[in-house]
Amino acid sequence: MQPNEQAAPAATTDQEHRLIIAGFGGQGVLTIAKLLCTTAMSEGKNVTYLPSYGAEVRGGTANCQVVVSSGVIYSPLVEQADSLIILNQLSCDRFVVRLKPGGLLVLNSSAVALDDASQTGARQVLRLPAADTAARIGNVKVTNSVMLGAFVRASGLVAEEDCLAALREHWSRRRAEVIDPNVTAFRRGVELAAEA
Amino acid sequence: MQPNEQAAPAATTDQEHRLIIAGFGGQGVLTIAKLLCTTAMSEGKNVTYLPSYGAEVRGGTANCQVVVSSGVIYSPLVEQADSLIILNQLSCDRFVVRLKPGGLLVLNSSAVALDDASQTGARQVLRLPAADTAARIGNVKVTNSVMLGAFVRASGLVAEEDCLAALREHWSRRRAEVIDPNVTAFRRGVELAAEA
Amino acid sequence: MDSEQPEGKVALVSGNEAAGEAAIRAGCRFYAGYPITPQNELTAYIADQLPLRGGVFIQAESELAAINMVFGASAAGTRAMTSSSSPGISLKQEGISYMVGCELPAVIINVQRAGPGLGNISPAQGDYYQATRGGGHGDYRCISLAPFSVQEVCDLTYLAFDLADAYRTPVILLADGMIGQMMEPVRFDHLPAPSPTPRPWALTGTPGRKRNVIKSLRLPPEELEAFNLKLQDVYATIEQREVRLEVTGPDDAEVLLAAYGTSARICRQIVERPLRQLPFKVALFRPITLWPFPTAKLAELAEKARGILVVEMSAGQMVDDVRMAVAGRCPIELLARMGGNIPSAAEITEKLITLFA
Amino acid sequence: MDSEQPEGKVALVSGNEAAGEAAIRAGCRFYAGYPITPQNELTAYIADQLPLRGGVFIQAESELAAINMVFGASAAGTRAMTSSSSPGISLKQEGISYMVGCELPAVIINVQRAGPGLGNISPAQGDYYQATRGGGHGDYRCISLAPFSVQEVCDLTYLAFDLADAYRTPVILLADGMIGQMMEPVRFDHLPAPSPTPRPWALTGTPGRKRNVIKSLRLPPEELEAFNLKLQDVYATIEQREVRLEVTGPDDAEVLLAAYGTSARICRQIVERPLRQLPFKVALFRPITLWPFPTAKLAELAEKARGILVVEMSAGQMVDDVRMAVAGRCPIELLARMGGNIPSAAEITEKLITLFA
Amino acid sequence: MSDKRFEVTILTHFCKGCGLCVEFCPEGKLYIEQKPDMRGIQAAAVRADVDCTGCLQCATICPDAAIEIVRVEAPVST
Amino acid sequence: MSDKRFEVTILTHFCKGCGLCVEFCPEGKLYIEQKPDMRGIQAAAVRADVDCTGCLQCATICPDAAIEIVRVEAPVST
Amino acid sequence: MRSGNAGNGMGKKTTTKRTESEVKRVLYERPRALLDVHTHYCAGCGHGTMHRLLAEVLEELGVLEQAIGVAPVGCAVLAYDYVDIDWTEAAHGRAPAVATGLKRVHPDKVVFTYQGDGDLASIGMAETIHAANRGENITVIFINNAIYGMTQGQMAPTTLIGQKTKTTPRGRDPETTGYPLKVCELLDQLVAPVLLARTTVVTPKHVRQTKALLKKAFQCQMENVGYSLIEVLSPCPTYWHMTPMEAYHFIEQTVTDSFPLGVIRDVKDRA
Amino acid sequence: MRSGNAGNGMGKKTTTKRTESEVKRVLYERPRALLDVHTHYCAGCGHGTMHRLLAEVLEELGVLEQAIGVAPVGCAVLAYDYVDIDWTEAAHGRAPAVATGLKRVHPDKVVFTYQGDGDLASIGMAETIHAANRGENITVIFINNAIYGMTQGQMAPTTLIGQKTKTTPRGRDPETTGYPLKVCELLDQLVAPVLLARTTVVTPKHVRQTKALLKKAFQCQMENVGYSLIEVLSPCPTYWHMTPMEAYHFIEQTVTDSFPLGVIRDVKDRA
Ligand SMILES: Cc1ncc(C[n+]2csc(CCOP(=O)(O)OP(=O)(O)O)c2C)c(N)n1
Ligand SMILES: Cc1ncc(C[n+]2csc(CCOP(=O)(O)OP(=O)(O)O)c2C)c(N)n1
Ligand code: SF4
Ligand code: SF4
Ligand code: SF4
Ligand code: SF4
Ligand code: SF4
Ligand code: SF4
Ligand SMILES: [Mg+2]
Ligand SMILES: [Mg+2]
Repeated sequence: MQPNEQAAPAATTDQEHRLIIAGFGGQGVLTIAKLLCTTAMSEGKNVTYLPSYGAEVRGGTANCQVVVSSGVIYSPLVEQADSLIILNQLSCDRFVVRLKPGGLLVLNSSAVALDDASQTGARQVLRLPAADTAARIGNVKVTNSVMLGAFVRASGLVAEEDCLAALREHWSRRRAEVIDPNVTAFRRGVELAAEA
Repeated sequence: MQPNEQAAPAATTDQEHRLIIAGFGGQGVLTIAKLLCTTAMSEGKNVTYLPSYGAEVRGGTANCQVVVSSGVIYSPLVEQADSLIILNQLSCDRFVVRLKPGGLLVLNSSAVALDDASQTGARQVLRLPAADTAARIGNVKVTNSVMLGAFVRASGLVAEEDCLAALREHWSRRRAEVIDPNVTAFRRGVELAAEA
Repeated sequence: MDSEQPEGKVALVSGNEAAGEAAIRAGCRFYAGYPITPQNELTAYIADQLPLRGGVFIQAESELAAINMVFGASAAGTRAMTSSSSPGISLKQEGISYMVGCELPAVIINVQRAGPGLGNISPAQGDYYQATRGGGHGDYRCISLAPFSVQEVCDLTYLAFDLADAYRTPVILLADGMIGQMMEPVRFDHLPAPSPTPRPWALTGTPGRKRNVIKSLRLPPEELEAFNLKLQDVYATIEQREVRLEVTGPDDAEVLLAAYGTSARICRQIVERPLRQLPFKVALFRPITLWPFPTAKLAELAEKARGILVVEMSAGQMVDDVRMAVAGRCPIELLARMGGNIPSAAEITEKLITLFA
Repeated sequence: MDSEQPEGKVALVSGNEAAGEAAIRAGCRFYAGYPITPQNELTAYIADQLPLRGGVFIQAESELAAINMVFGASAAGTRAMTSSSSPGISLKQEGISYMVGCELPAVIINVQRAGPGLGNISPAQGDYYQATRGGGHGDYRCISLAPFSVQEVCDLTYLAFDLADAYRTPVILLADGMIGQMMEPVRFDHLPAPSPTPRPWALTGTPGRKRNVIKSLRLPPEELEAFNLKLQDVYATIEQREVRLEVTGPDDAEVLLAAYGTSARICRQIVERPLRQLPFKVALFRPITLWPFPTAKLAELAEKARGILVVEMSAGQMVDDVRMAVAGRCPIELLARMGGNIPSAAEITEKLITLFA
Repeated sequence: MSDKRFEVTILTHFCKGCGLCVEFCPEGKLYIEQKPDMRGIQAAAVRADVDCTGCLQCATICPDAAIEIVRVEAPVST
Repeated sequence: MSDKRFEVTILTHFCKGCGLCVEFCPEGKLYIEQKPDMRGIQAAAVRADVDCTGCLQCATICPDAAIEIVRVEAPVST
Repeated sequence: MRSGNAGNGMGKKTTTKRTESEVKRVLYERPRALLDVHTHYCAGCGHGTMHRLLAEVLEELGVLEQAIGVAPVGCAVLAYDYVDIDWTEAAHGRAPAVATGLKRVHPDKVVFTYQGDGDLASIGMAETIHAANRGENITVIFINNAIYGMTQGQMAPTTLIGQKTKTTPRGRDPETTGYPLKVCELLDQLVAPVLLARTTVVTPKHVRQTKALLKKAFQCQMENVGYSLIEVLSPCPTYWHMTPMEAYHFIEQTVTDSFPLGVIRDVKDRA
Repeated sequence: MRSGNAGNGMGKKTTTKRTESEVKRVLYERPRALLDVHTHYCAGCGHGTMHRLLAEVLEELGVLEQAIGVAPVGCAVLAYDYVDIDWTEAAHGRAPAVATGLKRVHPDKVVFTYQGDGDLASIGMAETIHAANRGENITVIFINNAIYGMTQGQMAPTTLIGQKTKTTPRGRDPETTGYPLKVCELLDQLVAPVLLARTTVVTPKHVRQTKALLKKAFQCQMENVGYSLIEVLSPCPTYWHMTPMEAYHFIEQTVTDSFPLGVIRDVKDRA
């Protein structure tokens, strides 16, 4: 059996994207990861989602390692990330070294300062005032959706509309009243990335 | 290291005597076994003493497997006994098959009926009205000393005086007031065996 | 897992949740457990779902109580399960030995963490000995299944209940923190409706039948030996019928990787999508049943191999079974990571080259 | 044992009592235990003697409490011991794993009985895996000593305390019901005065020093891995220095008996005082340390042997270590008795002839 | 009292000779045998010369359910 | 009251921004920062324009021992 | 299914004379559910009495075919050899957990544990308290003999102050081993239990009272009222080193000072 | 041996102005024994307050160098990283057994356990009761937050009826899980304990009372009076899903209904 053959049989030329999403507990890091995964799955791709857990969670950073692939995924660990989505400073300090040369770095510039981004060797560094943007939308809690929208646009990993559908579905089963601000935030993120 | 070399180094031609002492719980079976062992030790021999234990003890029979040897003792289990000292009927039924052909069988005939002793193949069958004798001495509890005295005389395994010394020593550290009746009982046992 | 999954759909589910869902689908109607990381999502999933689906969930006062509640539920004739992680599994050892002595089926999930002692909550494979050799007292074995993906957690959990029934034995699913926490696409709709074997021995009250007594006390040594011989017979049957393994890679591999669970998943990459070209052919030997260990197959492979690299997230425990299977046929090497570290494809590749190039 | 034994004298003592007396003479000043047959005389002896000789005896509420009291006493810097029999030792597994993780010395005596489950109280050797491979969680080993006479119970109990100190590890004395219950002539007067190693790590309050913290929690995997590597280093040292064994019989033996404890005692007779003349020469390989197992010596002997008969009072557990040591050098056979039965010299002889004549 | 009486039976097989029935019988109907049986037990026994009142004290206290009590009545002719 | 006053110090490093000190200060001397610091915490801070009475409520309730209070007195010339 | 009347034709009987024309009514006979075997208990041991009462009560309540017993590890480990119903063994101290599993699966059956003081109050204390606290609808028969009988006479949590045992060779010293533990009073602090009572078996009157309490306890379960525990002060002549009668007197005269008899809680009565 | 005054020079300080000629008296500062580290506790967590009080009390009693702490498995597992004394860890629930071993070896040291409600009252119930029953001369600090914090929010034995947790997703139902367990009242049934009290830390007044009780508990030990247990109703804002202030109010207004505050036993006072 393949590690995840149920979902999609192994392809010979696999396209694989490995990313880390990290931030402060409560910033919605795991929601970003889950939405990316379900979107990718809906597009027929394989995914793995590996959250940090346990003692690390409390009051510290939350992070999630995600792999999206057209083929089999072996290690769900992301040692070298194709992309980083970073929501707070501590996470930035910790994970920026894990970015592959030529990778994509998406930063919540409302909370993260990274003076010399060139050292990271990133192909693109996207600095989004995500928290400020969210605050302007009227709900700081949608910061993560701003980041998600921007990442989806910048990476092209999944289709924007698929991701929006997943986002709607996600919140409809939880708190339907926050669908709208999240959709707005996602769209704003897409715009910000497009503008960048 | 030899299994019990501390006590006596291995001899090439070992004299070994294996015996089982069995009776009703409370009949003093373990005391007989201990006195035989300490006496043999005092005479420079090796011994092992293996009591039955646990659930078997309660209300059932008590038995002890004893090996006395001039050399190393390997198994302390007595599968084939040179001698049996039997204090009650249940023990007789159970252990009589373990007597070696040509062995010595000492029975407390006050409590044990063994109609056809010839089947046992015993060299000698000693039937002692030990409980009745003890009752006559004025203490049924000394039944075991009658049996011990008779066995020592009949087997010649240890010297009578050494055994009497061990018996005195044993009771002096426990209940000095019963030394005398036990000594009397032991002597009476010796006599009964001599008469037989 | 968000909720009961619609049929025919692939869902994004963690290993812990997959175990919970698969157990319920396997007809498990009793679960008792005590919280411990990294398996809490399993307990939480069952706590939420089982009562809605006709079963009983109990948060026991301890792991000891949990395994003994499972003992009771199994004695009552229902499919029952408990789960925990390493320290908690240590506490269940007496209970497991009793269940073996009483021939009671049950499924026990160990989402391993790193030890010894409190250690930490990161993934590890340090409980292999305990699982495969009976960490409790006496001579017994538990069938031990080692999933390396979330889908396999689902499938092997389901299988575990059937094996437990078939052989009237506790079955251990030996996962680890990574397998438990990781989410992957999983489907459940291929699992058949459960078919628990009849339990004429169960305690149900006696109307219409003679009484049943479930016990492991066998006072006469002959009786206890007879029971042990019967157990050994069952084990021989299991060893004959229930060996499960997977070999990946070329038939004419010169070098073998031997690994299970999380570490096998990493090794697999080296066989199927190597980081760099190796100057020899490599195959992966992956036991799915740790006990019964696929001894015969490994012996056969070893015959042709130049060497074997065992990769474990422990100081080397499965390596004992490899040694016994190989019996000197070829050299055996070990790559051991501990403390919650997962070996990387890079370091395994490195080691292979150092050893065999 | 009737009371404190006068120096220079050989006394008739049971294995259980000998362990108690030797422990006290080794400087053990703390004992916690919970009653269980067939080791009750040990607890009773300590209950009577230890308080008179400056130590603490506690009847704990359970085996779990007992091992954790010993944990506390050892952390406090005193030589400490617990004892039990098989089911009770299963309950101590978590605690033992914690003691390893905290590097705490202690002596644990297991007077084995037959299992699994409640089983019975007759002698057995079914806990070999548990003792030698760490029945608890995580990667650890405990030095395991296997006496085959009451005198050796005395000597090895004394030694156990020194080894525990030297390597800061729990040490297991693996006896069985026969060794525990049997009385033999024993002397104690050769035991030197105890010399516990200094314990700068112990908890004694902090006047004049920095605080000490005793713990097994090591959250970062790197830290926990480093600790595990240190443990493995200690184990390597132990494997190098502490192997103890005894070979009896001719140097040019064609056939080897391999056995420990009670079963070795029976095997010994076949070598030294055979029931009948055998058509081949036989020697006995008797490990005294079960872990570290005398692998090198056995490999050397196997080189010259036609075959090995392993005799165990279990379904065959030590046989795994024999297999690994022998690594295919010669055939290995097993004579396994279970349920509390002790193999007889006759049946071993029989088996030898069937196999090797 | 003239047309009924009570029969006490000791199920010797179950009796362990604890003597409790003897102690608790208000009539002195029971006693302990002098001679141990084959199991070594000195069992309880019934005195023929004492009347049992059927008070059940003995059967109630016996830990081994070794006592049975029967009321025997002469048939009433109605 | 004229010759003594109280100084409150928030040890920001230890502060977790729980806001309990703010709630329990009877004088309204304390408040929570709008902007999270680098750790993401909105720590407590001291208002300059309010007098502290040294009642210790804040320090007593603070779960993180992040408050220190000092009484400052003018020297008495005797 | 059940083999006829257990008391008949067994053993050697010492009977008074019989006449042909008489009418006989059995006033007392061995309960049907007591199997035809000699128990392993010592002469005068309270376990015997409690087995008998258990058999009588289950029979009188008509639930022999619904009953499932959980036997302890202790002298009563072989209880299943004596009472003719479904039984399971439990590991030492874990009977309440095992009973919980059984009862939750079979809420309509009559599930009980039978436990000694070491089993219930020492190693099994956590299971005891938590089963009681959850209000498991089971019946607990608690045999308090102030000693570990099975392992040949060590201190139990209920051992009296000054009592000599194998592990308190100089008598139980409260300074180092604490005081006799009162289980009923302890459980009385919990909300869920419905019947908690302490009784004994050392006089016929006490035996009758104990039987009534035991019946009530099972009735609580049958009516889904909830958890009940009946504590029985039970003689262990052997490890008290007394004759049976001495042991019986000792309970009446001494043990009851430490363990007062009575109904500690009865919610059913209250309601 | 101990590194100077912990409170000095730490972190960024927001201070009011100073003048040269003034005399300063410190009214409150971080206790010396509290190490200079940021704890891992959530904002508003009661563990923090109790660590502080522990440090203050040991310091004020002058026994920092005699103290040996036993840390639990629970959120307070890292207690040894915060309070500068000798410490050991204990396996989950076994702290009373570990403390027993320590104290019996060092009767002259001040030995205490620090335990959560899961640790002390669930898995460790047997050890808790038996250490108390033996009257071990130790001090038990019992943090009752009605939840398993460390494992992220499961039911504890002390969880309130109706409280939603990860294992009671529809609220704790007494029918299946029983009622909140009152440890002090339970232990009050034992003879040996000398001080049993329930308190909280949700207002400054309560904090002061708690500190006084804690001090008394240690004094009991220092004067060899015996076993003491201080139960602290402690907020877990995180797994109660409340803000710190909501959690503090919740204790005052709701939790104390199930767990009344007060001194349940004080033998010292009585004597
Ligand atoms: C785990 C475990 N620990 C200890 C034992 C040994 N053991 C058997 S019964 C028993 C206690 C018996 O005392 P109690 O429960 O009071 O029952 P009693 O025999 O007095 O009726 C003990 C300690 C065991 N079998 N298993
Ligand atoms: C044997 C064992 N079982 C379970 C766990 C997991 N575990 C860690 S802490 C804990 C309970 C924590 O709750 P509590 O004692 O109330 O402390 P809190 O975190 O609430 O302060 C559990 C179940 C463990 N480490 N070991
Ligand atoms: S009470 Fe019963 S067991 Fe005891 S002597 Fe009388 S009949 Fe026998
Ligand atoms: S029924 Fe009463 S009178 Fe008759 S024998 Fe029994 S106790 Fe005595
Ligand atoms: S109470 Fe303490 S931790 Fe909370 S905000 Fe105030 S200073 Fe910060
Ligand atoms: S000491 Fe009193 S007045 Fe001053 S800041 Fe604190 S709470 Fe406010
Ligand atoms: S030892 Fe005691 S409890 Fe056990 S059967 Fe004998 S009298 Fe009864
Ligand atoms: S989870 Fe709860 S108990 Fe644990 S640190 Fe956070 S608030 Fe405190
Ligand atoms: Mg008892
Ligand atoms: Mg808690």
